[in-house]
Amino acid sequence: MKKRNLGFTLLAAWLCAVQIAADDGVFDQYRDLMGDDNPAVFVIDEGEELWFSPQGPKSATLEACDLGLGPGETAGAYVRFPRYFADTDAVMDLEARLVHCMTTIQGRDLETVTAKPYSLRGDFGTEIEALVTWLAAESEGATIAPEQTHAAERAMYTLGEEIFFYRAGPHDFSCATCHEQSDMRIRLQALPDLTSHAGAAEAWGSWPAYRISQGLVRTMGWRLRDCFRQQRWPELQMGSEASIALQTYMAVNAAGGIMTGPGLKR
Amino acid sequence: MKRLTAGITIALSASVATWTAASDDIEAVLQNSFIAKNQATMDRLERDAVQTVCSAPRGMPLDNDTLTTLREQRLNAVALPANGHYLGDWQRGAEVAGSGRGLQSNDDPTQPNGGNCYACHQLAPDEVAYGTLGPSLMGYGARGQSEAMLQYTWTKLWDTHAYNLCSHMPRFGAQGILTEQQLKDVMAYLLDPASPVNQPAE
Amino acid sequence: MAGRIKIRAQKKGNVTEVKALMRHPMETGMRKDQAGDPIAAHFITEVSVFHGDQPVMQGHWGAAVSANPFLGLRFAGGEAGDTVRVVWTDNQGGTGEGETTIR
Amino acid sequence: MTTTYSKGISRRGWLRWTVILSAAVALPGRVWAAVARPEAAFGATALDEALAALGDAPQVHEGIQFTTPDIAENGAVVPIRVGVDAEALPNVSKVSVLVEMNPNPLAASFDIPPSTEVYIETRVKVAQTCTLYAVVEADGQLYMQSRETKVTLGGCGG
Repeated sequence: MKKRNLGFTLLAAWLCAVQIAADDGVFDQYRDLMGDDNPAVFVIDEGEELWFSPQGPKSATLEACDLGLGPGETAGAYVRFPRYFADTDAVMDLEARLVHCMTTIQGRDLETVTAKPYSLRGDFGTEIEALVTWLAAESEGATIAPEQTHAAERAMYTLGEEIFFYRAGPHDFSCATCHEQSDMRIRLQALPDLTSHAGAAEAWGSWPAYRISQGLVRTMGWRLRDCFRQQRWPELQMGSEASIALQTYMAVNAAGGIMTGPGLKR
Repeated sequence: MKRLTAGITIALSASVATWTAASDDIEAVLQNSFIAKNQATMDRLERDAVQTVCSAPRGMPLDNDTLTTLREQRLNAVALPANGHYLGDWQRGAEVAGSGRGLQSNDDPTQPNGGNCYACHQLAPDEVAYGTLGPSLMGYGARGQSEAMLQYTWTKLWDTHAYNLCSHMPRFGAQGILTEQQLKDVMAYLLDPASPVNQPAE
Repeated sequence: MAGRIKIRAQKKGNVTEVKALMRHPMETGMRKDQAGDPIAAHFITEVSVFHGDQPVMQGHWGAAVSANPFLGLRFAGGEAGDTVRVVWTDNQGGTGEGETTIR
Repeated sequence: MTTTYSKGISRRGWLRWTVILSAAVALPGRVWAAVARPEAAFGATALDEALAALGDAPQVHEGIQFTTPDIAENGAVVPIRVGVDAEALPNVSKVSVLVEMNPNPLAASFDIPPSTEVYIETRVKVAQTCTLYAVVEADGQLYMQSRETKVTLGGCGG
């Protein structure tokens, strides 16, 4: 229990700011009434407990998990993702790295831990969602600084950019369809321009987020999957190359911005 | 329309080859990163000519001849209404304009698709939940119902690339998103003087 | 993971302002899951707030209260260090309890 | 302040309620529901029916401050506030919140002892654009305020 700084969690939890994109102000009154009470506070606690809970055939906690800053180093780890790991010889996002730790350190079955990474309707949170939320809180206020030193990390950025503009499916949608211009809305929701530093920083820094409409915290991995559902594409897989490439593209565009999440969104 | 296309052409010159080179790799990556789910099958990741050309990242070069040729092909492929009648029922058109369902992996394929016009366009003045990705179409009916206007509007809905190559708008007719009858209903929603789109704002 | 409550109680002049956030799905019983099967109704039905041993409010809730419910209220009196406690029960027999001290 | 107790819920009645409520902590659920939950009103599927189950027809009263957003970003969570000016409308012992078009219009009901200010904040689901009602009971009479909240379609629609 060496890193259980519950005091911090409680404080950070209550201070979790409302992070909703600017629009024409139609929802200002709504958001004022909502205040700053973000149910993500519960998920942060749950994630922290899961990190320190022995699980799997090896009955191990995740304290030996190396998120890039050394085993068990959680503070500030989130903002360095996606990054290259020599032990897997791959660029990984946080979700993929957590899965790696669960299978190697805890000895858990890969198919089981990846079977349902994101909550479905009627679920009340998954292990991945909780861990990512706590780890994001462990980087709250930190500067977004994804690694771009290894050639594989730079190649991921280029690949991510290309996927970002790739138009496909019956509606010809790409990520860029909605996210390459500033000050645009879909219905009443503001759309961040993810090709710009400001837009990418605002978006990357405010996920994971508690989604009011779903009563759940969602991760960036889920956000991408659900964007592709609405793009009428097949289903994006957690930890896949395309998912990590797009996250690299966003995180690098966001570099220098501040990690403000876990956020509170529609 | 000519003005728009010319703008693109000036901004993007030279060859298409520089950015399509990596496409073999990207397709393999996508095949390994996505899985088919219900009606959202893997073949949806394969691009046709329009999608390939329009996947150029901003500022990437596009060939002038390619643009012109492709735009002409799209224009020639537009299917005008079989019976020559363009206008259906604006009330049904309103439903199509407001619905964003259809063709997603979680949508019931037996139910009609929506056009989701409001996601991107302002239309009726009393609907506040409209997007701004496309231009406002409020009062569109003021443009009249000449044959040229009917044909222009139909073509825009059927295949936006016939006029404005690489527009963000879906090809509602050419890709089979909406039926001919649904397109006529949306036409009426846009052009019928009785439609909410053409009522004065309060 | 249900059952948890986060509570803040702050003295403002002559009143104590309480804000409580509860961990609960508040399922209406009218939704269907991904497979199309109905999701059972699961919601807090009764919630009580105490200042020390004294009840300062009892709420009766239906399924229309939002998921992870929020409750704010004010009561007269209360001193820094006094205990404020929130207790709930739901329609499936679940319970939750949390307390804090007034600051 | 002792006069407060002489109106509304009698002091003795309130103390008895206290005892029952305290006992309920040890024995949750059953006791509470049996004591005070307005079951008939919760079961009502139409606004009129729910209001009738709460008591006689409520009168509009300006002493009730009912705040809801004019336009909600999401119907799943609509923040509301009910406050009552104790000078204009004293002895309020109960506050109920109803959502006209919900399958069961009564969303929540609160019993409030005399020492508690009549001020409630919570968040409710609103199925579609409609009128929300705050109904309070004082000295056995019902009073109300209403507000319309528009629920918008979010994001990419669907």
